[in-house]
Amino acid sequence: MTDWLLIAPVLLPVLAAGLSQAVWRSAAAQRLLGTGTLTAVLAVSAVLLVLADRRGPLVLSVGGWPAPAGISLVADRLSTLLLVVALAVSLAVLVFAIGQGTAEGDLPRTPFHPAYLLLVAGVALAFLTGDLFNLFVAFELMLASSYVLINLGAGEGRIRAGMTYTITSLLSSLLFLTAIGLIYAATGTVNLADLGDRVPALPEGIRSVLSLLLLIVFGIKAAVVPLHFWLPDSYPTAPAPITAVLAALLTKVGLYAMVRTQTLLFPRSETWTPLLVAAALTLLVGIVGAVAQQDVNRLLSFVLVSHIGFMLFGLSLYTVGGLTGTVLYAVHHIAAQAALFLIAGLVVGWSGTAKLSRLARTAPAPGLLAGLFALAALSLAGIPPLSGFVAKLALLQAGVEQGGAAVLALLAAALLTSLLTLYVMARVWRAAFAAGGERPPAARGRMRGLRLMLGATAGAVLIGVAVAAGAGPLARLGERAAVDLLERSTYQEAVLGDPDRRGG
Amino acid sequence: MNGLVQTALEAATAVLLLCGAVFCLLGGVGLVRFPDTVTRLQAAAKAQNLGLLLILIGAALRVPLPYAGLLLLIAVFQLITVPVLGQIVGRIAYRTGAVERHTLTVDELAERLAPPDAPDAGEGGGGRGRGT
Amino acid sequence: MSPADEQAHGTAGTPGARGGPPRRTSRQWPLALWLWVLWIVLWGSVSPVVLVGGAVVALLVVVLFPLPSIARRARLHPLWLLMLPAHLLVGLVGSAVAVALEAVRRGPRVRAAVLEVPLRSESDLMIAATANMASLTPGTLVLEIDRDRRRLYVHALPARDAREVDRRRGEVATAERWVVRTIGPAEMRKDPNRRERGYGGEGERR
Amino acid sequence: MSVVATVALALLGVTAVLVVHRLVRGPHALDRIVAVEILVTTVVAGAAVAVAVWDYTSAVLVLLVLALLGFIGSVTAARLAEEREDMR
Amino acid sequence: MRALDLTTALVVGGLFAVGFHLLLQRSLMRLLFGFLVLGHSTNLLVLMAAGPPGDPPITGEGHAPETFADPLPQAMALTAIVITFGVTVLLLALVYRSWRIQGHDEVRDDVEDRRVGEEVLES
Amino acid sequence: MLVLIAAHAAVAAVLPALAPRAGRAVWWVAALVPLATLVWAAALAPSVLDGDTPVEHFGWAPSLDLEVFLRLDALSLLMTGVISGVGAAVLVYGARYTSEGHGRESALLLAFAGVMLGLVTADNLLVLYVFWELTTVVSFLLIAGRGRTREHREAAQQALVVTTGGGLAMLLGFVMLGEAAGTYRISELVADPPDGGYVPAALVLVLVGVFTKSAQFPLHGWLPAAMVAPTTVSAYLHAAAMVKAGVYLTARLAPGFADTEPWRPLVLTVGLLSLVVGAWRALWESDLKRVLAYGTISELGLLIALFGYGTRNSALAGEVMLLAHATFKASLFLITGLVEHHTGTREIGRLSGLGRRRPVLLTLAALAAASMAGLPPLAGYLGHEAYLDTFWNAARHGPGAGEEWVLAALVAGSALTATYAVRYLWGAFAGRPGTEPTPQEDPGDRALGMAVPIAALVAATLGLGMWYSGTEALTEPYAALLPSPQEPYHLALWHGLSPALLLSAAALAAGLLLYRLRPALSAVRDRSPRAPDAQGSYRQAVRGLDGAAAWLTRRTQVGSLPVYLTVLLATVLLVPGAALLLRDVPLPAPPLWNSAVQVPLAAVVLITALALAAARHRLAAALLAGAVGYGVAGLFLVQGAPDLALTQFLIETLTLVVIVLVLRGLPAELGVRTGSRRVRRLRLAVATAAGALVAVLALAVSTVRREPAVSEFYTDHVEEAGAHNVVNAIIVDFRALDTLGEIAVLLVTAIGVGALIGVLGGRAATIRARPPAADRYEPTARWALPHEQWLPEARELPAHDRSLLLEILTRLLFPSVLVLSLYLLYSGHLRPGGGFAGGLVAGQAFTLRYLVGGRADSAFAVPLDPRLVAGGGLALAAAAGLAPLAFGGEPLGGALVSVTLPVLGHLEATTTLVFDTGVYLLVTGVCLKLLSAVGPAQETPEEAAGKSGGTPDTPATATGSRA
Ligand code: NA
Ligand code: NA
Repeated sequence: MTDWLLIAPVLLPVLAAGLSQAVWRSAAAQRLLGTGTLTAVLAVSAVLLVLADRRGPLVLSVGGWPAPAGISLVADRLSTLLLVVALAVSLAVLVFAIGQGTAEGDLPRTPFHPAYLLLVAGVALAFLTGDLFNLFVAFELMLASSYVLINLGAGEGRIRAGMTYTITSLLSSLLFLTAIGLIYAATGTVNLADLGDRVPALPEGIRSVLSLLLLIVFGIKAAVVPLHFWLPDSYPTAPAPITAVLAALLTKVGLYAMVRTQTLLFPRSETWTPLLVAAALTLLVGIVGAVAQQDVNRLLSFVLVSHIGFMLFGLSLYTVGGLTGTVLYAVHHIAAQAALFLIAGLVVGWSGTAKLSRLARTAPAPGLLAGLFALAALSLAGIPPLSGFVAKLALLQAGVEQGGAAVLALLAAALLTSLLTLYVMARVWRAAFAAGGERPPAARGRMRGLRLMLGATAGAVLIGVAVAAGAGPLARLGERAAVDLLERSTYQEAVLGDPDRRGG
Repeated sequence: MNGLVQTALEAATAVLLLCGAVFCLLGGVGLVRFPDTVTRLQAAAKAQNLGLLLILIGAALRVPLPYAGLLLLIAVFQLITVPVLGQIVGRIAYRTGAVERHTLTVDELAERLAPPDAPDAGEGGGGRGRGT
Repeated sequence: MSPADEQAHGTAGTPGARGGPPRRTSRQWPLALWLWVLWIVLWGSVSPVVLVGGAVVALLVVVLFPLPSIARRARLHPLWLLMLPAHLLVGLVGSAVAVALEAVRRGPRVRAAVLEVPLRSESDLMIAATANMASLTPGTLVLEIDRDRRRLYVHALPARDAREVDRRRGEVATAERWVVRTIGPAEMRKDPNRRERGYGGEGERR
Repeated sequence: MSVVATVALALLGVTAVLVVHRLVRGPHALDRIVAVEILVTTVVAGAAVAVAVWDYTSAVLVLLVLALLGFIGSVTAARLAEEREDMR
Repeated sequence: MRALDLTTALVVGGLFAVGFHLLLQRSLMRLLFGFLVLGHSTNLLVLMAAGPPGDPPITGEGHAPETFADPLPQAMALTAIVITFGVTVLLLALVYRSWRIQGHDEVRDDVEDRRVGEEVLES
Repeated sequence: MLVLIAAHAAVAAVLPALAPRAGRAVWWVAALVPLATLVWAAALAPSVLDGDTPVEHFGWAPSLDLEVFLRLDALSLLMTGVISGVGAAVLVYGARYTSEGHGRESALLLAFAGVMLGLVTADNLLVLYVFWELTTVVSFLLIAGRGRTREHREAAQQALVVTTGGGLAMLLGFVMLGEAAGTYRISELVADPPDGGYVPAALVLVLVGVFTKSAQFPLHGWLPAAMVAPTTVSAYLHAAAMVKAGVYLTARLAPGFADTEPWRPLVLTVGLLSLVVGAWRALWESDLKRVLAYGTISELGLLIALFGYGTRNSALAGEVMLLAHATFKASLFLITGLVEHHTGTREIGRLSGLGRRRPVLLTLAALAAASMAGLPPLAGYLGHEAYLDTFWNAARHGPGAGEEWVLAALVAGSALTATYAVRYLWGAFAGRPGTEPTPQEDPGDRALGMAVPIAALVAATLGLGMWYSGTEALTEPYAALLPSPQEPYHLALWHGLSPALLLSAAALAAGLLLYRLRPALSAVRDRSPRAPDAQGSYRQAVRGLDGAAAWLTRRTQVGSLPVYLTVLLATVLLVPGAALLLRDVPLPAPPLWNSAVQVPLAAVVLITALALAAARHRLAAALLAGAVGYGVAGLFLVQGAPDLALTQFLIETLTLVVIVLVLRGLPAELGVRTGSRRVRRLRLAVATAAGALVAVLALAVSTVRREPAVSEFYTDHVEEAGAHNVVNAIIVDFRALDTLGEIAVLLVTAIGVGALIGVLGGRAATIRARPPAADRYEPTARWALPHEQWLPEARELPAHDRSLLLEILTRLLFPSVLVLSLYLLYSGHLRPGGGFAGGLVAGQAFTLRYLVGGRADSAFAVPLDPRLVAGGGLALAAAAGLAPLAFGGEPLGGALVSVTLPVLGHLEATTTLVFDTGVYLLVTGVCLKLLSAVGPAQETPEEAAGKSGGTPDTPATATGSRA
């Protein structure tokens, strides 16, 4: 039995975080603990992905207590796929951070590594847990770590931004807990598979209220319009690696939770219009916001918001095709968005400003960086043959297959968003990599660990390239994951066992 | 015999509980009615403390022995912690002017603290002058 | 029963590593004993596991969290200690009733006084115990302790006239008497007017 | 016994409301500190009644902890009121 | 059969309202208190919506398991209390840092947001 | 084909690396690849023209229909010839023309050739789209060059955005077509075209892509703007290759869809409009390249109309025109480059007398221009004849779908084409009376190297015309795929005195006449209403977009947290709230209370909470918040949750302590409430409504449960877990993973507090020395100093903070509290308590020490850093979770260990105690960490002095220090 492997992605980072905190005096030991743990966990997750795809969902009853009373960790195709990509990106970001000296130097030495490890543990737990309350704990772990990371060494401007982030997240956490309280009161269980049996039996009104409440809760974390305002005001201010990891992972965890709960607890048979509307709003408001920005990081943040709309779109269709698209898009987006924030960090480090107008007056950033940016930006804009195109194509096909005026209108919005993404990316490209003057003297100092940072960035970009290159197997995997999501019984049987034995 | 003891204990408990509650209530009344912080502290904290003590003893009479021990332990801790807080709060209250001076019939501390040239600031704190 | 009986004897020593005197854990057995008793009371059981575990826990706490030694050791007088609760309860009830009546009848127009009460006691512990006792009773509350000159400044209630003021002063004196009876040194217990013997070159300070 | 408990708890309930009155009104920070302290004592008293009448023995430990540690918050707050004139 | 009582509903709703209202203020300290209150309200909700009062879920103290209060919401609320505490303290530290660095402890508006569209791109 | 495409990519990839050493030679290397392609195409030509269609396949993402099918049919062969032929010529030309950046430029051009090769051989709509967009990207890079000038950057961006936009529309169209047909194979689609449904819409979308790519009116603006690119690029992309992609796609789809509405009217309208308007605009440009660019727009319009019309004859004409255009337009661009190379300018007004001095160049230019104007015996002539004949017959015998108008437009277009051809030739080479001959630079041998490829292209345009049978052999197989309503037309230089010849001649004559009348016409042009300027409208659109974006974003992203939170709550209120109202949730009448004790507690909680909401004073608010918490703890107790109440009490006390400690460094007032009265009311309303919503929901859900809760399991199995306390068993055993996460949260928040406060305050900060109260009663400040040292650290505190009673009390309580905390830890599985409660109690023991001594960690026998305690605690808990794996157990599982010892008898313990001990340590460590962080959290005197101006609420403090 290999089920125990499931605990590793959660427990190892927690253990390492504890040790990392205990050995706070040694930066080298902290770095080793961080990279070593993430590498090991990444390897374990890859194994889990292969196993989950071959054998169906792996389930670990933590502590040996059977579901629904005990907490189950469930590794199915969706969760392991996202886990692998998330871990790969977080490893790259960690290397970047070490290179940048975020891990030590200008920031206080102790906090970064343990907080980062706990963030990863939270993300891993969020993907793997099969229990609603445990999901809350995972979110809290992830968020608490992110509060610490986003506020590390915060000065004048960032403290305000950190506050916006922290308080909005806190409110969403409280709403989440409220929802859990209501759900437990109504059903008497918090095990997701068990809830999959019990929630559909609830009166329709209560069911829709609970569904919408969870949607809002996760919508805040995923930055769905109109719950997104906090994101562009907060993420851009943090140091690049922190922004990158938060932007890439946290919104995706929110989205994952949305997909997981909506498909498992609130099965539907037709396109869900409220979500469709939210998707359209998110796409357009986000990208229009990006067009209005003058700051590279804020621009990227709005793009991030906008592209959440693509993933919502797939979910709102409630078809295999749509969910396949969502899965592919999430995988692609984790890599692309992280890479872009890292590149932005390097560009800002190179030229000493994040303002487009000022960037345009400073010397073009180096060609290697331009190439990396091109790959990531074009991928995000969905230009073939990069990963974004593959994901977008899956969504387009699902949308066209579904048909209907509303869906087609949304498709148009999605394509417009793609175009405007390209437009804003070209604008960044113009300012950062084409236009130029002198490098400002202030920024001319040697950038420490530049090689590590570039390597890490290239790694993040390559993850995206790998997604495109492996689009064939990945798309099939995504499709299988989508089938599992809609089937529900695969997941439920893996957790709870034979349906005959668990009764109505 | 055993039943009689039982009944007596029950009765004692009942009386103690009720008395305790009444003292608590009276403390509450004092807390609302008294004019300044220290008098309120005097009234409320002490009456409350007593009330709690009575209730604890009352409870101790009814519960199994290990718990009775714990209840008495609580009473002991209550007895040694409450006065300390009272003294700290009282000291600060006096220092921060939370004592209504005009309600005092005597204030020997003020006399002691008065500047040396003041008429009734006796050396060695022996002054007995009356305040207003 | 009261933890007040656990003071170790020893002498004030040279400053230790953190500016305090050396921690002689070997002299802290009364504390360890108290902690052991506390453990047993908490568990409410005298099974071997509890007894052994309690000893381990008590020793552990004493060794891991050492406290400086105290020069003077309290002498406990069990008989008076046993009588103390009864006295306390009676005194408490009486004065509590008085204060409560004051609260109900006069409320905002209550008259109080701040009194100076000289003490016979000399040691920290005795003064503290007296202040504690005095503050326990409704009607008197210690505001300031002039440690050097051994005086308590007591807020007294009700104190409408000289008679009541004297009664309150008497209450504090009674409190001290009870403290002396329970934990005081022999010479004080015998002579109600005798002051506690000074020691350690600590004179009066202003 | 149940009647006794009801009466006692009712009295304590009234006490709690009176205490809250002082807590809300102040005016001195120390008044509020005292009120919080007494509120805790009232809750403890109520719980002790429940221990006595309904064998709520599990609450005893709660009471013990409160009796030992309840004053820490009040002491800290009082210190602040002493330090900071504007905090009173 | 196990309906929530009106008193508790009132407390829960009232605490939520107070918490939300405090959360909508600019003063960071009010926000913090709002968060504290909301923490209480959610914990109460988790605990109380799950079922009526019962005996403490501890065996061997003479209470029948049938009379036990539901232990799971208790455990969940316990976890939530501790988490809320941690986050509250963190928030408090943020408030403090905000005060120390900025000289005020309010959430001011984002300056960048107001600058949107002011500057024309000229690359 | 795959190999060839890969070869393009591979060689392109190594060129930049080769360039620093090889210099110009990289262009020759690059040219070899398209030459090889040309040879390959020539070798395959006989069989392909016979109807053979080699297909290659490469799976990419088959489940998304992303399968690379490459197929070489006659049309593809034709296009391959054009791409590789012109490509080779341009690359050879580039070797001499380009002065720097050989690696980048040659690589991009070669890559472009490869992409085009893929585009014309792709037999899958999606793969075609992939190549389509790749041409956009490569052309962006080529146009932008190194982006030195703003003009370059803007032109590149415009080309990118416009053509990508069209491409995206096309992609949607492709997907619609593909989904409608069930296949994305182009050959299958064309053979068995779907109809109905979304097909017309799909075709429109596809054509939008076509029109943008081929710069058709009114989406043409990007092409003239792109003329900032080097001539090599213009010649290849904007004459021969990329813009032909749209034409190619029209030709590719016409056999299947020409008859589907609205294909034909759309294609004809747009194509012919572009033909005429483009040619007309070419008349007025003064830059030679821009003349050619508008000419290209015009010619492409013609090609699209011809292919789009979709008959055998029109397609044949289209093919011939395509070949002709590729050769003459590429040569003209290259000639322009040479002109510029010679003179340094492309402005017609500044060029004079070049023809006399460069007769060879003049000859080549004249031949190319003649082909463009449709003079025999050049390729252009063949094409002109073919289309004029086709539409003459169509207008006379055709279905009457407006072919007359088509014919008229074609003739007008021909005339205008002749005019701008003359204008180009005269403008570039003629001497201007009264104008000095333009000075020439570098007459050297570089010019010869550039002339050779031009000559080759001109020879091609001549050869295609002269050897018309060969041209027909090349073009006939594709044309044959289309219906032929009229007699099949055959290419020839002489058909007799046909109507087409007359029309052709008339058009030519008209063209020459127009050129003569040009000065007069310019007056007409100036007075006539201006056609919408594509470039201007693009800029306007961009400005409008930016403006609208800024407007919208300023109004939504207002930067105010209260606004954001209000929106958030309003969403909660409206969305689930609406569902609650609409779905008619049953609300049974609730009892007033479940236990009467709840009522006073509820009153306490509610009143204090409301007072808290109204509080203006920080300390008051902190105390009120504490009271709310204690009240809530009371409610927990009533509910039957002593564990919860215990923890709540402890946490509440700790929270109060921490808040109060931090408050020392904060102003006393909470600050004024902001916002207008209306805003405040709105906030109040939203908050109240949200609170009410939650209450109603709680009431509603509490009656709907039908199945027993899972918690029965815990009660049934609590003994198995070696516990009596079910809650504790859940915490450390049944759901230990929750607990692990939760203590990790606690650790990370403590880390954060340390980082947020510690960095500012630091351990070196001093405690505020002389508080106002001590100032006022100075003599009493030292009164309460004990004579003995009750605690090791007490003397470090300022005298006025010391208290005899508190020190003695702390000495008495501290060890006892620690014992209590250990008791709670180890009895937790039996009674209320556990690691948390124990840790919190221990933490408060240290708080007590902190209050008395100003330090918490001095209680330890050995110096112990809180970080070590907390981190070690977490590591211990995690390790305890992993440990069972070593013994074949489940992670985070508990095992009942029982031993029988001589004195102690039978002992039972669960391994979860280790886990709980980790929790205990962590919580203790976190408390220590918090104390060490917030304890000294106050301003040092220097800081206070430095800030005093900005913080009037902070009382002035005097210096004081701790020993
Ligand atoms: Na730049
Ligand atoms: Na417990």
